[in-house]
Parts: sequence; structure tokens; C-alpha cells
Amino acid sequence: MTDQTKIETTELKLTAKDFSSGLDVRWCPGCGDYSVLAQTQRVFANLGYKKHEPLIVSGIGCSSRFPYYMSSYGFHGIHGRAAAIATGLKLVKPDHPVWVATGDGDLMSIGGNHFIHACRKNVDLKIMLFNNRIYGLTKGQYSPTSETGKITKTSPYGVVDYPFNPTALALGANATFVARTIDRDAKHLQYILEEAAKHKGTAFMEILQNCVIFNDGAFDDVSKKDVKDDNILMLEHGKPMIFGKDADKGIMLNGFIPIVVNLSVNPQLENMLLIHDEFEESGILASILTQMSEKTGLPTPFGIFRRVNQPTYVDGVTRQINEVTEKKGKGTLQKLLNEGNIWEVK
Amino acid sequence: MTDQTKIETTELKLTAKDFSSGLDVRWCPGCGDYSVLAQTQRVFANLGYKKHEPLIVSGIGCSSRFPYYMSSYGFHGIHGRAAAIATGLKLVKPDHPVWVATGDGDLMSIGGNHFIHACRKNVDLKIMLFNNRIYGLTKGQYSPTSETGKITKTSPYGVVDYPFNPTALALGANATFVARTIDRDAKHLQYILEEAAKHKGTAFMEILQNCVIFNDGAFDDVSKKDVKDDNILMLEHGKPMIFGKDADKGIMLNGFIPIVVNLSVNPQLENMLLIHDEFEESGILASILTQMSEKTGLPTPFGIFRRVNQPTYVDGVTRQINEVTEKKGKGTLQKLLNEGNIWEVK
Amino acid sequence: MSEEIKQKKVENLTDVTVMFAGDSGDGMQLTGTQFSNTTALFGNDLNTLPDYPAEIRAPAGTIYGVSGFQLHFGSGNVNTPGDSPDVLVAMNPAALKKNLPNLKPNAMIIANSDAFDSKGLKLAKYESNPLKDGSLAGFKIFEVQITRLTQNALSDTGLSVKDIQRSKNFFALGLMYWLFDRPIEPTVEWVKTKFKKEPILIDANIKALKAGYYYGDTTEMFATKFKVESSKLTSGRYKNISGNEATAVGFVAASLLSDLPLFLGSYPITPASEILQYLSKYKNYGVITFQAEDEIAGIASAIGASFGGHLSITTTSGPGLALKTEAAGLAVMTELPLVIVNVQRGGPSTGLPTKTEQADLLQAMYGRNGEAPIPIVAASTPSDCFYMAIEASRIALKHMTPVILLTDGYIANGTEPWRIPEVSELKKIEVKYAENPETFQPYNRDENLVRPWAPAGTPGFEHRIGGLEKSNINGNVNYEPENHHEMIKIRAEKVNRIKNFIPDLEVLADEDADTIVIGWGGTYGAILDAVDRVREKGHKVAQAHFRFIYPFPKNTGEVLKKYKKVILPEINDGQLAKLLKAEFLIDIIQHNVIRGLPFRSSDLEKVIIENLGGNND
Amino acid sequence: MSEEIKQKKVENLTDVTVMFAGDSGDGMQLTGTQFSNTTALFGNDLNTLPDYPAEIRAPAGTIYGVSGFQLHFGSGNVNTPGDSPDVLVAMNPAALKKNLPNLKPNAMIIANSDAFDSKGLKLAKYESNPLKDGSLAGFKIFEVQITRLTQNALSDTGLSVKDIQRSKNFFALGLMYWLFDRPIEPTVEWVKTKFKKEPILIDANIKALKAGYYYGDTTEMFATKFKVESSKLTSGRYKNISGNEATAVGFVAASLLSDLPLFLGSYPITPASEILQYLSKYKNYGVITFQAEDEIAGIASAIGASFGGHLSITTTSGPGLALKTEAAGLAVMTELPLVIVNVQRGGPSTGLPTKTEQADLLQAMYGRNGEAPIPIVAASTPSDCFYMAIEASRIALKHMTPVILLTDGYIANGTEPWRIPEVSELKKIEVKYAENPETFQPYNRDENLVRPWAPAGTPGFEHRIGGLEKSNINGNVNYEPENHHEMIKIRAEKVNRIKNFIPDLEVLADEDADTIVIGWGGTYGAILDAVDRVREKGHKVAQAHFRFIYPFPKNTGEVLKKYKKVILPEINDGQLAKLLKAEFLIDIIQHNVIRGLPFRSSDLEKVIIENLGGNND
Ligand SMILES: Cc1ncc(C[n+]2csc(CCOP(=O)(O)OP(=O)(O)O)c2C)c(N)n1
Ligand SMILES: Cc1ncc(C[n+]2csc(CCOP(=O)(O)OP(=O)(O)O)c2C)c(N)n1
Ligand code: SF4
Ligand code: SF4
Ligand SMILES: [Mg+2]
Ligand SMILES: [Mg+2]
Repeated sequence: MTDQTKIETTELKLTAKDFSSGLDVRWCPGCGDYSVLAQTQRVFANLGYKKHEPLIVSGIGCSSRFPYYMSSYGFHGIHGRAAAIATGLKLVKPDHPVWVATGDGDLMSIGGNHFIHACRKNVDLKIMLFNNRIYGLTKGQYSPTSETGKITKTSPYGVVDYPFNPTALALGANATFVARTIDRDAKHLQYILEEAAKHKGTAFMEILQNCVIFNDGAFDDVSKKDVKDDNILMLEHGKPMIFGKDADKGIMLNGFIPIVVNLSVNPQLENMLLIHDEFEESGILASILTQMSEKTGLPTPFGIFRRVNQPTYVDGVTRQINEVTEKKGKGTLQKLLNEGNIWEVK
Repeated sequence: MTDQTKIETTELKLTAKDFSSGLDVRWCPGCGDYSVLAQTQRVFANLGYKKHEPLIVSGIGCSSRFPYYMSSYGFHGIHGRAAAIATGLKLVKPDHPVWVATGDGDLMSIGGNHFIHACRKNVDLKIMLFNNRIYGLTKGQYSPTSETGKITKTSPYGVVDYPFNPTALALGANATFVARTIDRDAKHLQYILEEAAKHKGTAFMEILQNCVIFNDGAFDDVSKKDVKDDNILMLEHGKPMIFGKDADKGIMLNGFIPIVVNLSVNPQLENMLLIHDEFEESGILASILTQMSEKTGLPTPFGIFRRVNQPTYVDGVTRQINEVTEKKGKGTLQKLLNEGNIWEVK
Repeated sequence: MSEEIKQKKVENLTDVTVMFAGDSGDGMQLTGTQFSNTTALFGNDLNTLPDYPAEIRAPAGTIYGVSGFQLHFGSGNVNTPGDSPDVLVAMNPAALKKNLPNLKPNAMIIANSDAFDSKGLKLAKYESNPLKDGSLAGFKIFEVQITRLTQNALSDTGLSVKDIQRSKNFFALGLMYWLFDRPIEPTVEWVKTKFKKEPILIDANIKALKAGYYYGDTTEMFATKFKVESSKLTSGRYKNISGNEATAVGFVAASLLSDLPLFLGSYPITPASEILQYLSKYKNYGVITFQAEDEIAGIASAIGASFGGHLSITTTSGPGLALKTEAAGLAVMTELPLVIVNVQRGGPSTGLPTKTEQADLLQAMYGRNGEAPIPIVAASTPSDCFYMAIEASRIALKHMTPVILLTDGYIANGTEPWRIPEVSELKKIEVKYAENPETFQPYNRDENLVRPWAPAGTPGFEHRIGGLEKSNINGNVNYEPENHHEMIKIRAEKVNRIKNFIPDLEVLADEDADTIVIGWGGTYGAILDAVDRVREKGHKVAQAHFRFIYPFPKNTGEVLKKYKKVILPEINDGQLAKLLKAEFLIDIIQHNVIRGLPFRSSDLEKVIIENLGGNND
Repeated sequence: MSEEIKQKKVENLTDVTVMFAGDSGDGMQLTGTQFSNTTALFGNDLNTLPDYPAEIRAPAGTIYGVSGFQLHFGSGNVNTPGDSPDVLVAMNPAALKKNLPNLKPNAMIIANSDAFDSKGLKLAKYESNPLKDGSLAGFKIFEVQITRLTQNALSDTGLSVKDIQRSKNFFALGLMYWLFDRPIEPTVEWVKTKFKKEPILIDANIKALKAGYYYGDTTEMFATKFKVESSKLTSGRYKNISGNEATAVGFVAASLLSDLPLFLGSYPITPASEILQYLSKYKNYGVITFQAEDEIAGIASAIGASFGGHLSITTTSGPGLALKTEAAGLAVMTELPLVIVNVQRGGPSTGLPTKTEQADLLQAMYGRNGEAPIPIVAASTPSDCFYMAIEASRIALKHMTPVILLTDGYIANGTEPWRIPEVSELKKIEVKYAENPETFQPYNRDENLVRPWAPAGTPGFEHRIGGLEKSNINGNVNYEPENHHEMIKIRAEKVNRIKNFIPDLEVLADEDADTIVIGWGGTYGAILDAVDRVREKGHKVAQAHFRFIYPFPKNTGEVLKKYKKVILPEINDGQLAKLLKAEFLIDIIQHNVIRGLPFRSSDLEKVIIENLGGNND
């Protein structure tokens, strides 16, 4: 970390608790946001961050209150603009991790444009999408990730829209790190947060998050103990895609279409299963994964869909500045006033 | 077409010329926009449209002047908002084809959000993206489709951004019709315009368009007579992917990666070539196609990447209104004033 | 509940202000709404002020998690939600703490004593139990074990303890019904419909309601019950309505009155979302509601729909209006009808999203690039929203212009009994279309400088419009200097001539008054009450309220110049004052208190009396 | 070009206005710029007005495709681009037709007669050839076969006919250099650098330039050449600079003066794009330019960068400012330093994108939700943009506030010779940071009500800010009524106190004058000239020009009240007039001509004299 005003900071590693701002947390009791907050605090401690290092930016929404509860620098922005604010901040603080806390309305409805541009440019933001498939803070209107047909305050006869598939959109915008996890699975959530932190480039994390008030149970299929193992495909790099309570189901491709095969019936198919490859450049494997969900009769993939290395936008900007400065010499006021077509009047 | 104020219209089929507004066209001599205008006029005539039928909406940019030159209803909007304006118009004029003329800045920079939402919802707009990879009207700044490294007025040391891949973004947003064509190939352009017109749902057309003033020659590789056949893959549904001046090169998949094979050397590979399937539901084949371009040592696909049927947003809205009206009876002022918890004071 | 009032003493009151307060999860808004509706049905005039935090369910027991619902009802006219409550229902210590400073001296406090345990007291930052420590001397305290009593009453319903606790607001409601002698039937009916799908909850809630009612009747605690005679309202059919509902219904009416289908393009935002929510239900009226991806798409889609011939509107609140300004300019340039509804909330920026304010007037006037005049109207009470929605639509359609309708959080959420008009009382909205395709020119104008409307898709009137400067008459793009000057003047004059079609400013004046109190928007009730009281004290004063703000009613200058003193209270830093000063060069005595709450009429009374040279003692 | 002036007659002039006009593709902007730069180097004071259509290359030969560059230079002070040209260079009939109405009587017209063929005449909608039909009586016409002469001169360059024709503007430029006795060397040098990579074009353009020059010298046609002595400019180093360049350089200077790196978040828009373009070159000054996806991201990123401790700015024009208003409110609430530059253009909506106007003042003042005061400053000439960029930055950093800097299309594109200040003439910008982490509170304030700045990432000062209402002092989210009222008043007073740090309004007054002419922004030169001429005619008058608009300079009321008449010309419908009237309740004589062009000082002269009761004959 380079900082003009470096002051002595303790060298002790901080704990999760150190990352709490101490302000009362104002989410509803039982809200999935609590878990994301707790895991983030833990992961920041694990990563050895100092308090002043991570910079956290959000938009507006229940989830966007996140920065208030962290002890680091926080900026609670305006609705939809978190990624844009964070981009400016990251450009001037290239050595600091810049995290974005945002909701499905904030990021994918009003903020959709900033989102896809932050992905495209590989700005190097860590984007946590709290996807509860509803507008929480405004009390229960449908969001761009709400399912077709859902009854909400603004869709008394059911939603007519088709929802966005957040991971698919991120890939379409060429995001270099795309992952999915869930509020209820603390360990997995921590894992994803950590890997995102380590990724150099924009990291997009879809975090399925239960809104107990306006969309309770939206993720029961993938979070309830008794059913979740049959509905989740836990992605592991280099491993064949196997799932199920008894790890007896696998994923194969039929053309471009993933299908489920029963390994206890057909054990021989085991070595024809799809092998997960996070680093697959083209993003096609990741695209195939985005198509999968309970609704298509397939398990919902959790984990890292894609992670590829590509120079970041911030690196590019910094490099260009350095190169030009090297070539032309650092500008001074004297130089500035001497540039151009100048003549003298006596 | 249902119209309250139906008046007598001639039953003669209109010609391309009938679709010209007669206003002087103010693009630069040699601009690719002229061809798109001419082909659109021809296609509208071919489709048997009446003048009042197609409704054309645009944003701001050179390309967005398009509606002024068409004799139908035209709306020259504000920068980036064409898709949003068109969505409102289409919702109230469901029987009219609504076309959007837009540029790479208009649609993919400031208008990115409206674009992805129009795709997601399958609103049933016909979106013509005039992609010249530059801001024309504001005189030559880079756009979100400009290549990395390009020198423009705002990138004197080269663009640092990675460009959007318009077809990939449209697919990420679940567009039901995605195609690419080019200003210079009048026949192909007409074909794409016609197919888009026939598609029920949002149709996205990326039209490569030469800006003679600020980005001349950007598409020479795929438009110059001598080289283009080796650089273009013309997609035809149901046909194997073969290209080259001598039709001697084919596309095969290696894993998820398309590769070029030489058929004159290995004629036996011909029946292992990828077969194009516009209707491939998942969009994975289309995604593979979006990854191809001269830059990756592959030909640039032209044609229809994807076309699938899905009820449109406008249909859904209309259907819901009809269903509720059927159930509850058409509202009247009397009914309106009688609704709710009413009591009487004598 | 037609039972006779038994042994208890009955006290007659002319008006009462009640505050229901508890946790955000305690259902206080529901309780208040039920009490209001029943009270309205009972025949009282009333006025309400829901007041809730921006968070959905802040942690239980904290002060910032307190949700309140204030209700003022009486046997006369009731114009405000009441300055200070006569009765506070406090479901927990935080609710007490938060509302105490605002209570009337000697007010009645009904406290759920079960919640005043050490945990509850600590969360509310009470050192000792205020119910016990004598700090509430000066109030009439009634400790009711609402938690336990509800538990007892519902123990045999089969519900869990936690679920039972959700019914305790019905207990409190029942008790209040008893105390103020209201029938419980309307709420019983409502519960039956609302929980149709969960019969167990019907049972529980009705039981709790009745338990509360009978508790009042049975216990010794309450020696007196109160009677508030019903108001002598003008005869007619009534409905208790909030400003947001009235706005929605008003636009549906405008659609029927103009014979044009309604299109709403909107993006949810507090406190405007409800208008979108209400309108999304009117599908059998042909209403299309488009929940857009953002505010810009909301207005842009409405402009598109207007081009297509619908009555088009967009609804939002402050920050959303800021986002719509560029597109509003497009509507000015294309001269299309459009109503922009702005339900004002506390600003700047995200500000106080759930609180009221009047600070978007200047934004509505000037928040666009270039000279882009847009007429502005403002509703003054919840039910006035109905009429102003119609008038805004009328101006938009008649004058081919965007119109801004301002309401505010207070009247949007607040309710009052509304005398429903007869169909015959509502004036048709005439819509004039372009008639002759031969002579049609999109920017040809009639005597009011209004251009003809030829909805997109109409055969024979094909034309093109947009945001670049237009040639007068033919509407083609035109960059010529003289044309631009002329068009700017025409657009301004077109709006100015709307003056000729709106009512004059109405003045309610005592003869010889040399002071006038003016206002606009949702402060109407508070000003009215204050002026009444000032008069009762023998002072002479005049009053006028702006519903049509831009252009100003024709007689505005004349009215204002007639008075030595002009007093203008606004819940902003003096926005209408600025407009009037610039226009008429008169001095104005401003009263600007910006607390996110409606004015207290007693405060206004003081201000007026002071300025009249009177004595407030 | 040190040759002696030969047999030709030489006429001395004190000032001349020249208009270069031709097709958008004819290179008129380049020609005008070259002539300006050479003229500046030559030592004349000057002022320019580029005037081009919104289209890039409208069809050749049409009126709306005409691009013009007007240039006024002289031996005295030159403050405006000239009311009407003395000399018109018309590359085609359309250029003649468009500019004829504005020429001075007896003006000189140098016409490319080759372009006056039947096709050219038809495109310009001329029935007959104006050069031949006597309709130009009253002008001095010089027909020059520029097309053919350029062709002849370049026939041996190996260029195609089409390419050769692109050099004809250099022929015209050469001829004008001869006519006004300017050296060709600066342009020769420029051509050499510009076309470094295409030597064939260096050769061609220099040949064409010289051919034009010698043509003037050789032909019998021009009997007279003109001499305009150089101006007596204050001694110093000079540079010909446009407002946009001066703005860019000003911010780099502000960055160096404040020792803070500069961040610009912007989205291209005419006529502001150039600032982004200029600044993108200053990489070795550490300037980060972020070309955002839209205007909202432009300002949002700048706010983020400001939170991170940079001197942050965003640049735009009218419609872009409309889009930034919501985020501007966030900057008000978070009290972060930020400069928003708005280069005003013709509105409303897309309006007249390439023309000038002053109609965004009220948007700048009020175009935000809630009470969101933002200081406003405005530059009055191209070079003043340099100073106002610095002053805007100074206010932003010193007072922790967003600031809006208004310029306009005319001064942004127009140029004038700028006396470059010495480093020592520029005052450092002091930046105060939060100092003690122990006592740090983000909304604690100093005596000017300014909160401390603790850039994100600084160890020990971790804190959180945002758009919800803040608690005074500690900055936590706060919904309390009294706090909100207090914070609104504090934010207003903080901006108000900036008064104490800006210069008083400077008045240039004749003794006994009872009329003052005031103005703001880019009308400065025209008003100055008009006032000067009015004085020359013996009238008494005072003048003052606002560079600091909000808050008004301390002495504003005092100054205005001293005069019987206050005349205020604005290129809008009376926006500053509204602000002054509301604030000081004084009447103002407005002059509002909104033609997309700067004022003609002769028009202003008339207006002033009329109001002085004088006679304009
Ligand atoms: C410009 C603007 N438009 C709308 C709003 C209202 N608003 C606040 S949060 C929100 C959506 C919240 O949904 P989401 O982002 O999914 O967050 P959640 O509350 O579900 O966590 C909306 C519409 C606003 N504050 N500002
Ligand atoms: C709100 C707003 N921002 C910016 C502009 C300026 N502007 C006009 S067109 C344009 C980009 C044009 O590029 P593109 O959409 O690619 O169209 P092209 O001219 O290349 O056809 C921009 C930035 C504007 N008119 N309005
Ligand atoms: S409303 Fe939903 S998302 Fe918001 S805090 Fe409550 S449970 Fe969480
Ligand atoms: S600038 Fe480019 S895109 Fe615009 S009209 Fe000219 S050639 Fe076409
Ligand atoms: Mg959500
Ligand atoms: Mg473009």
C-alpha cells in the first residue's frame, strides 16, 4: 500500500471483529445479508488486510447499507452507480482492493450499464451481488432477476419479463472472474470471497441471498439441508462434475447441452463427465454452466465459473501514465506554461 | 394494423423510393450509412409495409439521424435512450413494427442498459446497430467497440479498454435474434433486415459500418473484394461452416475452440465440420461464433447467429390486460368511482 | 359492535390525535390504517401521518426502528394529522422514548408493559423504567400487558409463541376501538379477506382484536371511554383515501375522461412506488404499467407511448426527477403530452427517503438544460391528488406539453375521507387531433400556440420529430439564429397562455385584512387550521393556496400586491418565495422549517400572530 | 516572408473582421485557425468565432453544410469576434448566401468563382449567379478561380484531382496572408509537422499556400493591400488559446498548485469534448482521464476519485449536466471537492449542439432534488477559463464542496491571445487534511463550516459517508427532524460563507453614471465594447461583470442599488435577472436575444443608448 500520509499501524493481524464498524446493523432479523457481512469480515481478516486498505462502495438498497457496517473506508453511493464510483476510486487508489456491495436492482436494473462496462474494462473491482430476486428496500417490487410469473407488489398478475441470468450477462460482457455462492453456506461464501480477492481483475460474485420479508425461501431448493445436495453442482477446478446427496450423478454434454447421468446405474460414464476448467479462455464452458439451474432439470452450479488473467484497466491506465512520464519527464507548472506556440511581446 | 383513425390508403405496393422522406441526407459523402438507408427502404417496400406502419426510433449520433430520411413515423430521441423510447412506443402500438437505428456509442456506451433490458425482455424491437467503432457525430473519440490500442482524439496514446463484443453481449442478455452484416454487402444486409423484420421478438443486428471521416477502412478485411472471402464466414442454417475464396476452408471444434481446417488438404474432414444451427436453443453455438474474428485467426461470421422463438414482452403485457379485462369486465368511470370501501353520508 | 355502553363513564371529545408506535415489525402501519378506515366509516373526518424509518426492519427495540402512525379525527373538519398526540399507544420503550417529546401535556399513554423489561429498556437506552420511575408525571399512564394478554387469548389457536406475538397489534387495536367506541366489524371483515388463504390467522387476529376490545370493557383500568361524534360531512359517497391512491385513480379517471388509454413508465422509489403499484392493478381499464430498468427509461418509454397516442405519465420522487430532466427537455422540444409526477421527499441526494418535504419545486421549474418551460401543478391534500392528476392530464393534452405534478410524502401516504364525485361532476378532457393530412404540418399552431397531435401509426400524417431545434411550422431540423430565438419565445408563450385556462387564485379574506398567508402543496391543511385559529383569536387575515404554480394564476400579482404583508410557510428553504419575489418584486415573510414532517399548525399560528403584531401568550 | 511591399497601394486599418466560409469539408476551421495563429504571432489582438453545423459533412454545396470561421483582429484591444465581417472568403455559393445578410455594407467578397457553376448555384438555391446578376452591388467583389488555380499549381505533385482540391483552402489562406500582409512561415512550419507522415501533402499544401500568396501579389485584381499594425499588448509571453484549451490547462495548473493529482471523469459531448481531449494528453502531469460510459459514470467516477483524494473534475455540456444532477446532489451531501464544468450550448434538449447560449445558469443553480446549494463561477473570455478553472478548484478544495464552472460554446471554441502568467503570479491552493485520528469526526467543521478531508485509504481515519442525511459532527446516518433542519441550514451557510473568500464585484463606472450594465460569462467582450462605444458617444455609464455568481460577491446588493437603471443582456430568457430580482428585489432591464450566437456589440450599444434615453440615429 502506498500512501502519502502513512502513519504507524499496528502489525498485529486483525480479527473479523476488527472489521466491524460498531454501528448497529439495521437489516431485518434473519436477513441473508448478515451472513455476507460476517464472512466478509472474516475473509478480510484472513487476508491480512489493514482497516484502511479495503475501500467499500455501494449503491442504494438493503444490501447497499453494507459499507456502514465495515470498519474500513466506506461509500454509500446513489442507486445504481456503485460500479462507476468504485471505478474512479480504484483508478486513484490502484493499490487498494476496492469492493462493491450491490443488489439485483442496484446492479442489474438501474446500474446495468456500469456493471457491464466494469466487466468489459476489467477495472479490477470485487463485485458482490446480493441477489435476493426482489427490491428489498422499496418493499417488494420485482427485480430483473425475479422469475417470470412471480406475484409482487408491482406484478399483481405475475411478472411478464424474463429474468437476467447474472452470470451469463457478466460473461457476455467478458468478465474475467465469474462465480456463484450463497449466503447460507458460510464456508463456500468465504472461499469465493477469498478467491475473488486474489483475482487480478474485475471479479463478479453472484451471492444468492434470502430476503426473509419479501421473498422468503427463494433459494430453499439450493439451501435446505434435505434437498440442496441434489440441486447444487459444486464446481471444482480439474474435477469431473459430480453431484447429488450420494455423489451419484454426473454432468455430460450432449452436443452443447449438458445432461444429467446417473452414475450408480451407469458407472462407466464417469470418465466421460465434463471436467471443470476455471481457466478455459473462451468462456464457453462457463456459458454452458450459466444455462444450468433447477428449472432446466439440472443442478445449479456453485463455485468459480471462470477465472482468466488479462491485464486490468487500472494497470493499463497507470502504465500509460508512467510511460509518457518517463518519455516526457514529469510535468511542472513552469513546463505547463511553456508549452505550445508562444511569442513574446516586449 | 389496427388504427382508430384509419383512412383510405392506396393498395399499391410501395417502392423503396416511397420510403424516402425527401429531406436532404446530411451524412458525409461515402459514409456507410447511405447503404443502410437504401437497403432499409428497399426491404420495407419488399415487405409490403405502408408508410404509416413502421415506426422508427433513434438516439443521437450520425447514424441516429436515420429516421429523418424515412417517410414513415420517426422519432429522433436523446443520446442512448432509443431502446427505452421504442419500448414505450411498441407497448402502445403492438401491431406496428418498431425499428431502432443506433450507433455503437448510442447503444453500447450510454445506452447499454436499455439495450440489455430490451434484449432480456424480448420486447420485439428491431435494433440496427451501426457499428463504426467510433463516435462519429462528436468527431472521433473512441467508442466501446473501438479496438484496444487505437489512437483517437481521446486516446492519444491508444485505447486502454477492451472492446465490447456486441453479439456476445446481446447473447448474454438472452437476445432471441442475433445477427451480423455489413454496409457494403447490399444483398446480405437486405437479407438480414428482412429476417429481422420477420422475427417475432427483439432482433439485434450488428451492421459493420464504415465511417469515412474518423475510422476509414476499419472493416477493409471483411469488405475489400480481394480479401473478404478469406475473412468472412457466411453462416447458413443447416450448412457446414465453409469459407474462403475457393470454399476450401472449414470450421471444426476442438473442445470448445473453433479451428480452421484446410479442406483441399484434408477433404475427409468435410463431414466433421460444424453445422450451423440458427435455432440452437441454448445459444452456446452462437456464443462460440461470437468468439470468432480475424484477430483470433478465424473468419468473422456474418449472418444469423441465433434465432429462437419465445413469447414477446409486448405479447405478455397485452395478454395480461386482455385476461384481466375478460375476467373483470372493461373498466368505466362509474365502476372506477365505485371501487373500494365506500360509505354514504346522507 | 352495537352493544350499549355499559357502566363506564363517557367523555365527549371534538377531536383526538392518536399515535400508534412500535417496532417496524409490529404492524403499526396496518393498525393505524385499520383504525383510520373504521373511523372514516364511522363518519369522522380524519387525517393521518404514517411515519416509518427507511429500513425495513431495523433491529427490534431500537429507537431508529420505531414505526409510527399518527391519526387525527374529530367531529368537525379535520385538516391535519394533529400537532401532538392526545393518546400514545407505545408497543415498546423505544416507541415511548421517541414520541414522548411530542405528546400533549397530560396525554394518555397506553404502554405494553411486558416490553418494558431490562432488554427493552436497554435497547431504548433507558436507565430506569419510565413507567415506574415517576418520569412520566404529567401524563396518564396505562400499563397493559399486551404481550401476555395476547398470548393468553391465543394460546389455543395452535400458533407458535412467535406467531402469536404477531397478533398483538390487533389486541391494541381492539382496545383502542373500545376506548373510542368504534365498531370492530370492518376490521373483522378485512381480516377475513386479507388472510383468506390462512384461516388460522383469521381466527387468531380476530381473537386478539376481540380480546383487546373486551379487555377495555372489563378491566377496571379504564374508567372512561370517549365519544367523538361523527362529522357533519357534505352528503355523498365517501372513501378513505391516500394521496398515492388518489393520484392513481385520478389518472385512470383522466384516461376515461379523455378516452385515451393510460401508459405509465416508472421505476420504484419511495414514496412514489405505490402509484405504480396501484396502477398495475387497473389492467381492465387498459392501463399499461411498464416497470422500467431505471427512471430514464421510465420517462423515455412514456415519451414513446405519448408519440404513439396514449395518455402517458411517469411517476417518481426527487432523485428520480433529477434523472428524468434530460428526457423532460425532449418532451418540451417535441411538444408531446406527458405528466411527470414527483412525490417529494426529504433531500438533498438520498436524504430522508421516507420523510416529507417541498424542496423539489425549483428543480421542477428549472432542472433542465436550456430554456425548457414546463407547467407545474401541486396537490394540497390526499384527495386533491385525484383532481390534480386530472387537471395535469388536461393541461398536458390540451396544450401538448409535459406537465409536472408535485405531491409530497405526507399527502401521498396520509389519508382522509374523500367525497367521491359523481361521474357528471367530472369534466371531459377534449383531445384535438391533426385533421387534414393535406395541410398537416407538425409544428403548425392553433391560437393557443399548440401544435397538432398526430399519433404515430396514423395513416397519412407520417412525420418526424426529435430533440434538435425545429423549424417553426414544418418542424424540420433548423439551426438558424432567428428561428431559434422565435421558437424559444413561442415555447415560453405557449406555457404562459395556459394562464387563460386555469382558475384564478382563490382568496379567503377577512375584510380589512392587510396580511395574507399563502402556501402551496401539502401544507394546505396546517395553514388552514392555523389561519382559522388566528381568526378565532380575533385577528384579520387572508389566505390563498396555490394549486397551479406555473404559470401563476392570472390574478396572482394583483392579489399579492393588495396586502401589506405576505407570509409564506414552506417545508423548504424558500422556493416558492424565490419564484414570487423574482416575478412580482415583492417582499415575502418566509417561514421555513425543514424537519421531514408536516407543519404543526400551532407553530404556524404563532408565526402568523407574531407577524400580525399579536401576542402569542 | 520578408519581401518588400511592391507597387501595390497599402491601406492602414485599425481592425478588420474576416469570415472564412465554405463546405464542412473545405477545411475552413483549419484555415481560420491558421490565420488566427499567424495573426496572433504577428502581434495583433484578436478574437474568433468558429461556427459550424452539427453534421460532420453535410452534402457539399448546401446551405446547412456551410462551415464558417469568423476572426476579428486589430491594432487596439479586440474583445469580440466582430459584429459583421469586412471581408468574406466564400468558397462556394452557399457560403456566400449564408453570410451575405451579416456583411458590413461595402464589404469585400472574395469568391471562388469556379464553384459558382450551375450545380453550385442550384444547391445554394440561387436562381441566377449573384456574382454576375448585379445583386451584390454595394459590395466589393473579387472573383478568384480558386479551384482552377489550385489545380494548376499542384498539377505536378502527383496527387489526384480530388486530392488536389483538398488544398484549395491553403490557396485561399495564402491569398489572405498577402492581402493582410502576414507571414506565411508559421503555417509552412505547421504543415511540415502536421503532415510529417505524408510528405506529398506537405509539398502540395505549401505549394497551394504560396500560389495564393503570389497570386495576390501578381494579379491586377487587388490594387490595395491592408496593414493592421500590431497591438500594444502588455509585455509578456503570449499564446493564442481557446477557452477549452485554457480550461484544460487551468485544471492542470490547479493540480500543480494544490499538489494534488488531477482526475477527470467525462463523456464526450459537443462543445465540451475538447477539454477531455486536451487533458488526455497531459499524462506526464499525472492526469488521469477516464472516458466513462455516460455522463453519470463521468461524475460518479469523479466523486469516487475525490473520495480517494484527487482533485476531481467532470466536464460536459447542457444535456450532460442534466444527467449529472442526481450525482451532484450526492457530492453536496458527502461534502467532497469536485468541479463540474458545463460548456453551455443551445438548448433545450439536443437543441443547437454547436451553437452558444447561456441558458444553463438556472439548471446549475437549482437542477437538483432537495436543497442542494452548489457554488457557481463563470468564465468571461477564452483565457479567463484558465483562471476560473483554478478558482473553481480552489473553492472546491478549500470549502469541501462541488463547484460548477460555466463556460459557453463561444468562448470554448473562440480564441484570443493570452498573456501567460509567470509561475509566481499564481497563488498556491492550500488543502487542509484531517489531522488527528483520535479526534477525527467526518462532519466536524471549522470556522467556515468546512468538514475535514480524510482521503480514503489514509490509515487511521477510516469512516463512511453517503447520500442519506448525516448527523452533524459524526456523520452517521440520521433521520431526526431537528438534525435535518440544522444540516440544511449548515450546508446553505457553508456555501454562503464562500462570499468572504471571493473578490468583490468590480465596477468600472463613469462618475455620475446612473445606469449600470451588468453581465456574466461569455458576453463580457461584447458588453465591454458596447459600453466603450456608448462612452465614446459621451454618455455616462457603469459596468460590472459577474465571474463569481453564487454566492454573489458581498457588494452586489450595494452596487446594484446605487444605480437607477440596471441593464442586463443575457443569451437566455433572463436567468441571472431572475436570480438578482429574487435576491435584491430590484427591477432589471433585460435584453434577451437567443440566437445561438454571441451578442453583436453594436446591438448592445443601441440597447444601452435607448435606455439612457439617447438617440441611436
Ligand atoms: C435514483 C433512485 N431510484 C430509485 C430509488 C429507490 N430504490 C432504492 S433501493 C431500490 C432497489 C433495491 O433493490 P436491490 O438493489 O435489489 O437491493 P435490496 O434492497 O434487495 O438489497 C430502489 C428501487 C432510489 N433510491 N434512487
Ligand atoms: C446526453 C448526451 N451525451 C453526449 C452527447 C454527445 N454525443 C452525441 S452523438 C455521440 C456519440 C456518437 O457515436 P455513435 O453512437 O457511435 O454514433 P455515430 O455518430 O458513430 O453514428 C455523443 C457522445 C449527447 N448528444 N447527449
Ligand atoms: S427487506 Fe429483505 S433484504 Fe432487506 S433487510 Fe429485510 S430481509 Fe434483508
Ligand atoms: S462522420 Fe463518419 S459516421 Fe458520421 S456521417 Fe461522416 S462518415 Fe458517416
Ligand atoms: Mg434485491
Ligand atoms: Mg459510432
